[in-house]
Amino acid sequence: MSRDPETIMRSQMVRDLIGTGRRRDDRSLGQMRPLVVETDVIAQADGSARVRLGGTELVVGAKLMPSSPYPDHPDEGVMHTGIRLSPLASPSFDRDMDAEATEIARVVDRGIRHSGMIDMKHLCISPGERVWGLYLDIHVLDHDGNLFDASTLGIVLSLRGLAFPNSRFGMGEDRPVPLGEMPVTLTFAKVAGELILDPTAEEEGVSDGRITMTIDPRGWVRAVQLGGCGHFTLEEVKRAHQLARSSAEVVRGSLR
Amino acid sequence: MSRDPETIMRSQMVRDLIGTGRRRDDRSLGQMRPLVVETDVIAQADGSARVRLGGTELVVGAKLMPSSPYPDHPDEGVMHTGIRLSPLASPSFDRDMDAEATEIARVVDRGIRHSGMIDMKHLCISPGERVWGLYLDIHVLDHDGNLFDASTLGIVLSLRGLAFPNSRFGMGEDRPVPLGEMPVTLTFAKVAGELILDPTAEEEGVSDGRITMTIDPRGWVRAVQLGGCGHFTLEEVKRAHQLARSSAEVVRGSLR
Amino acid sequence: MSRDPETIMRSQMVRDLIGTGRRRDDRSLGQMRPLVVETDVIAQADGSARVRLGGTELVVGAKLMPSSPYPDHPDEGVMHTGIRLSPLASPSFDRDMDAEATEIARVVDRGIRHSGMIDMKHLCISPGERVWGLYLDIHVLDHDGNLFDASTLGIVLSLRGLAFPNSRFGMGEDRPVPLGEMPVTLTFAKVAGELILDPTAEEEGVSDGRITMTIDPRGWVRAVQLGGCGHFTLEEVKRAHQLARSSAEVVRGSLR
Amino acid sequence: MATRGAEQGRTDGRSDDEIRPVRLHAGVLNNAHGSAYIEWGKNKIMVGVYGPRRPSRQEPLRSDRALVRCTYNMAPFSVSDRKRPGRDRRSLEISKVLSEALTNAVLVERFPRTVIDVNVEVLEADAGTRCAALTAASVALADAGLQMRGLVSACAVGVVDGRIVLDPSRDEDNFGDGDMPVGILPSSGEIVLLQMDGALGPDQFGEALDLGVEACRRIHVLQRDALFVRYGQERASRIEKPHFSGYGDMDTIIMDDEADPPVWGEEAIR
Amino acid sequence: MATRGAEQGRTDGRSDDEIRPVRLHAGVLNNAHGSAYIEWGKNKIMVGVYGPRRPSRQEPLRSDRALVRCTYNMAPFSVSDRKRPGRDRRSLEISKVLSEALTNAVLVERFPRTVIDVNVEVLEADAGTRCAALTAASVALADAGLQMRGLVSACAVGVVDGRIVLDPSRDEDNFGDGDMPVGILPSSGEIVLLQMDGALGPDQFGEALDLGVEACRRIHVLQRDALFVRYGQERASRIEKPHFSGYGDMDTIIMDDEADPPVWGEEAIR
Amino acid sequence: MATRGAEQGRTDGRSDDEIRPVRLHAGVLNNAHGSAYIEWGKNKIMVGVYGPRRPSRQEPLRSDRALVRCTYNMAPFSVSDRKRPGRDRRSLEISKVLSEALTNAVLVERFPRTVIDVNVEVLEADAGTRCAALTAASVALADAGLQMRGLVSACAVGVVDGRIVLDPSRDEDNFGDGDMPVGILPSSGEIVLLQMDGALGPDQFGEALDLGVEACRRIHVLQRDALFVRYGQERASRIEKPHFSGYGDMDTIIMDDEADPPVWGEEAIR
Repeated sequence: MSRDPETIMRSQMVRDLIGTGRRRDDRSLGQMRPLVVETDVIAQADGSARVRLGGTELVVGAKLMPSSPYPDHPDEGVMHTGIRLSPLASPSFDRDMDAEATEIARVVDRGIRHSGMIDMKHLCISPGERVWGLYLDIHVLDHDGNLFDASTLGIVLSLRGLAFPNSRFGMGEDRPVPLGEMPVTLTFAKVAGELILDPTAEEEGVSDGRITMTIDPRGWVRAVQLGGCGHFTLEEVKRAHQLARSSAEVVRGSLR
Repeated sequence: MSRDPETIMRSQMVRDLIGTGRRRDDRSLGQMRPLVVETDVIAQADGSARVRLGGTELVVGAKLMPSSPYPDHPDEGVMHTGIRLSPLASPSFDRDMDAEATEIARVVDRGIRHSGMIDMKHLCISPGERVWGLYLDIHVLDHDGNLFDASTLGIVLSLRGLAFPNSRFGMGEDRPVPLGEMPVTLTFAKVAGELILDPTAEEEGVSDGRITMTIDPRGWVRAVQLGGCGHFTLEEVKRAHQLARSSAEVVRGSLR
Repeated sequence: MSRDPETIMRSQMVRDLIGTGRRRDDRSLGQMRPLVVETDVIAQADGSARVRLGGTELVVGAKLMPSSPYPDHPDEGVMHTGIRLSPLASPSFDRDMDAEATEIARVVDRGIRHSGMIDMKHLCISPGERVWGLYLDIHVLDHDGNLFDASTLGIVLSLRGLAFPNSRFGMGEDRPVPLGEMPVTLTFAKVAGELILDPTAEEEGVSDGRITMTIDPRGWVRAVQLGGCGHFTLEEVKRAHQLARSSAEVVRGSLR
Repeated sequence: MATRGAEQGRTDGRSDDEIRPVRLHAGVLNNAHGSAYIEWGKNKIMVGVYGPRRPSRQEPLRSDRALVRCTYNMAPFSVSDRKRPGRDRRSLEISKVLSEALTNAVLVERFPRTVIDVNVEVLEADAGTRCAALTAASVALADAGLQMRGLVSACAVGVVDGRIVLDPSRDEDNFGDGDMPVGILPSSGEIVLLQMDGALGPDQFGEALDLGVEACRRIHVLQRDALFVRYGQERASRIEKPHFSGYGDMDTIIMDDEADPPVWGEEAIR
Repeated sequence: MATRGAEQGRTDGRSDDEIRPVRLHAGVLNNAHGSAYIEWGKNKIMVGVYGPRRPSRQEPLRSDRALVRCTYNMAPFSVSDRKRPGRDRRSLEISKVLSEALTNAVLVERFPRTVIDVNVEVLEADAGTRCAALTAASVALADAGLQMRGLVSACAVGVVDGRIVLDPSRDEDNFGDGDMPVGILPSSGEIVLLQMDGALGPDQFGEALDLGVEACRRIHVLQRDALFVRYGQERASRIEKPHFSGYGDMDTIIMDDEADPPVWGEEAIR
Repeated sequence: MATRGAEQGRTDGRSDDEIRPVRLHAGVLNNAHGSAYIEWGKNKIMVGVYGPRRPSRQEPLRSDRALVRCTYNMAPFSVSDRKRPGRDRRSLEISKVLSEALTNAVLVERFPRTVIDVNVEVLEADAGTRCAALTAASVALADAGLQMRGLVSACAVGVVDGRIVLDPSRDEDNFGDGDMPVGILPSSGEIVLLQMDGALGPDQFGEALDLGVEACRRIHVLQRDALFVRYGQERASRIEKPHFSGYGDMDTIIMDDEADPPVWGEEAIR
């Protein structure tokens, strides 16, 4: 955690560059990194996807297992989102990452859950008795920043093509899970007073905070999370909101 | 854990004073600190109390939840006593306090259990199938010694006014839980060869041991625990017993 | 973990001696240490044994408890093997021994399981509903090497005389558990290019690896485990196999 | 300020921009270096601060600043069904966002290689615990005499039946359409806590944010009052300090928007 | 000594002040620095001592004395229903009271900044394990050659049908009205272990205590005998040392109140 | 080499001495110091290596060599029923045997007082994961530029219907009579991984072992090819490196016994 002169100089350089509207990888401040995606990569999962967002890479596997409903929602399935920040994904993961992992999983979960992409009532098998448990597990393989956005993308893609595994549990034929429209998560870091989209790990390291928003197809906000000891002015938050709405459309368009 | 000269001198002063029959807070050796109590402080609990014994402060919440009986006691409720030594209560709680917490919870539990203040058979709903689980949770907010006595007081007061929450579980109207007489727990520290009642944290720190006794209204001993690397002569233990009996009457009288 | 000159010299001496075909306790390279056994040492267990193999000592207790079968094996009992490397057994056990303990328990379990000494179908009470759970717990009291072989011996001996505790669970009279022939586990360490049977802790400490084999009465191999950062030539492994077969007969004969 | 949406009514009779009654006391514990107790609606929360100090266990420190380490814990009896003691995912996340928000409040650069422990104990929970905890925690930090950039003030905004309401109650939180806790540094106007889940229309987001920020400024007044009571008049002695329930002599601060608060610079505390 | 209450009888035929048969051996393990094995009724307990030593994990030490760290553990097969391996609340409490009692036995001031580990393994349990463990543990500490203030001797007192009885058996413990483990330092007469739960009338408490202390002194004789066998005659070699079961050549010490024990100062061991 | 037992057939149509298709890539991760991705049948496994380095947590190191610390972990979605995240007994044992085997591969004496972390993530499991992991792990160690004694190559041998077969599939593993993972250092011919459970007749053991060792040598060719692709031609850039699925431009190495592998000394890597 000590900061040697080289690191300090390098941080300053990253900041200075962004102050002039440029980034080390030649992106504009509001530009996402190249996105490479692939679905159905894990045969054992009921839905899966692999996402490479710049140097960040992760795999998501979705599994449906018969489960019990919560007593206060007898006609709804249950959903669990987990994430593994594998030590192989970053040298900085060589320590307890529980708080970071929990935050990411919960923020991403809230965005998916509230967007209505999956109607939990569709996961009901027999009200009050048996429902589908939907397990969404994110497995991070390479960490170069912005795990929030990549995770939501991975989940959304793993849900596309998700089928009820009825045959595996002797419940008839498999059939597709009805899906609503996809939400998009967008994260901005604040560096040198600028909001930059889709920050790298290096940019996150020099930032004065992070703000993450999940936007549904109608442009509604479904989840927000400010983090990284962030301090944003009211105007910055509102600007992030505007930028998130327009960026969400771009991402959505590219994945349609 | 190293002891600087100032600490050593201060400890010696505390000891010397007690050797002359006096204490730093001007109490007599057999005197308890001022006791301030309040009940029904937590609306979410089925019974609750707050106790301030000198500089020691804690809150107890009692909750009744439907539960399963133990196979060997099908017609009795189950009772669980827990304690949280919150790090906010003392700078010395900034480490693993499991052993200390467990000892206090178990000793206090034994005193309550054996005193018959609650007849476990009264907590039976349907023999062998369903009973009430009584959860007694002690939450320590400020630690200035003698958590044993304050905890028993807190539990006893939280039980007064405890009602079966039948309505919450669709089992008819709430009704009060029948109670027997209250036990009192008294703790003595041995300092400079003297037994002092209700020791402060400072007095505990310089003591040669601690002896805790729970006394029921008939004057019977219901629980005893010697601790703190204590070494007591036979006469000292018997004297503690006599002092505990008379002090129990004083406490009982003041809370009637 | 630092190695002082004395330890290095002592290690060299042990190696040199073995290089000339001798051992510090005057055994030949293929000789086991004196074995002292006793059965039915724990009245609370359904089967038990104590084994002293040279300076290694352990107690095994076997318990049968009604349990649920695995869904994919509805007519078979379940078996669990555990081991406690108690800190009292060795100064080196004053740390996390989970990996070591798990390896021993699992290797020994595989040897017992595959040898067919216990037919899991004999542990079925009511197919798909209720079976016996067989708990084999190894308790190491003194560690002087070769816990694998001593553990298998302890389990085998605790199984002899194992009876279904029907009466304890209101299921009629106790009756003996049918047993097949006993497997024998043999462990060799590689020191100075030689394979030595039944290594002591000191010999294990200077070895270039360990190979453990469990042999059934027909001479079939039932479990193998190479360990201790071992590197063995193909010929060494085959020789270990031959030695294990002949040694198994010796052990089996001595325990008949 | 105009009372918005009062015509529709809320379950507890508040107007849409009305905060539940808040009582806040500083310096309520003996041992903690700083402490605060807050009652906010039916929420009851105690906060105790220790530090800056060296941790007793070996752990990574920062060479350039103090680590603010907030631990949010709920008492087993604080909610309807008894909560199992111990850390869960929700409390872990809340601990993290509170730690980060409070890092902005303290001049952490002045205490390198130390830890500042902020222990939050929720004794009773009734929606909005994280905002109440954050509000009390920054008062506890001030009570500990730490050099601060400013207090952090927090309040949640909710969406109920499509309307933006302030400080949703438990019912409104459970059956509402959205919840957005907001925490600001009133001294700079910066937002340091912001979470949200549910549904906020494109225009509602800004409206909700404005309302939340405005509410935080109202909460800030209460925080300054609590510190004034504690330090301005010194009428609350260390022994007979205010406590968290209905003692006759207790100093109770009922929220009152009209009151003219005493001028108080929390940056200069101690 | 008069036999009390023998007329009423006990389930196992003992008189009220009769201790179950005890067999105690010192120096039974190879690796442990000191060890003892005790059979007390059907209890079977092994104790091994390591130290004084520096712990391998970093942990808080005391600059003025050694930490005596007792770990009480029950084997899964030691009780009727298999016990799940691992620490539980009961064993945690027993470990704590045994650690504290044994701290009185050792001259801990002579070994500052070290740890003395006392590992207790209960192989079979039949009521009274903590007294049996404490009795064996202090013998194991003496066997380790530690400088001691004295042995600790322990025995429980119970209440059955209103009668004070010594060393209650499992049935008497389960269905009795009270249980009071007592441990003393016979060299000074001081009580260092005392727990109790159940019901003891105002006069019974003193009576039970007297009986317990007297029983501890009888146990003390057995402890000295065990150390005498181990060190006085040296007839038990390291290799052929006594063990915990019925070997023909084993040195078995059956409790015998009439025996005149050898004079033995346990303070001078090694 | 003669095709053994092909007449009886296997569930997936392979001959008895046929290995499932293997695809192996080195240098597939950005952050890890070294990495490898393997697809072996339906197994999909990623390995990342960090080190030699000082661990961030305090822990015992070796003064004479590096500690190779392999952590084998299965993704929750890697198997038919979702696996609960976290360490279990099986993964603990596999981590231990892989750590020990890989210690033989690295010149650990050159990096005293350090740790080399080998993280194995099983993304999809289909029998034989430990052999696939070991095969990929040694390539990842080479990719990290560590000085090595040699690669470790591994393959399992099974017994199905009394026949010795190579590389059993999941069905063959579940319903077969035995499974024997074998790992060797091809540079010296030494066996460094050997486990077995099931039943192998006195003569079968040697036969199975011979077959396993021979298969390891075939796997070794693939490992060298993967390193050749990565370092020999440099056609796989850091950015456009091969990945673990069906991209058109991916460098896929399909196992081919007949191929004449490029001469490659893995001892000299970097």
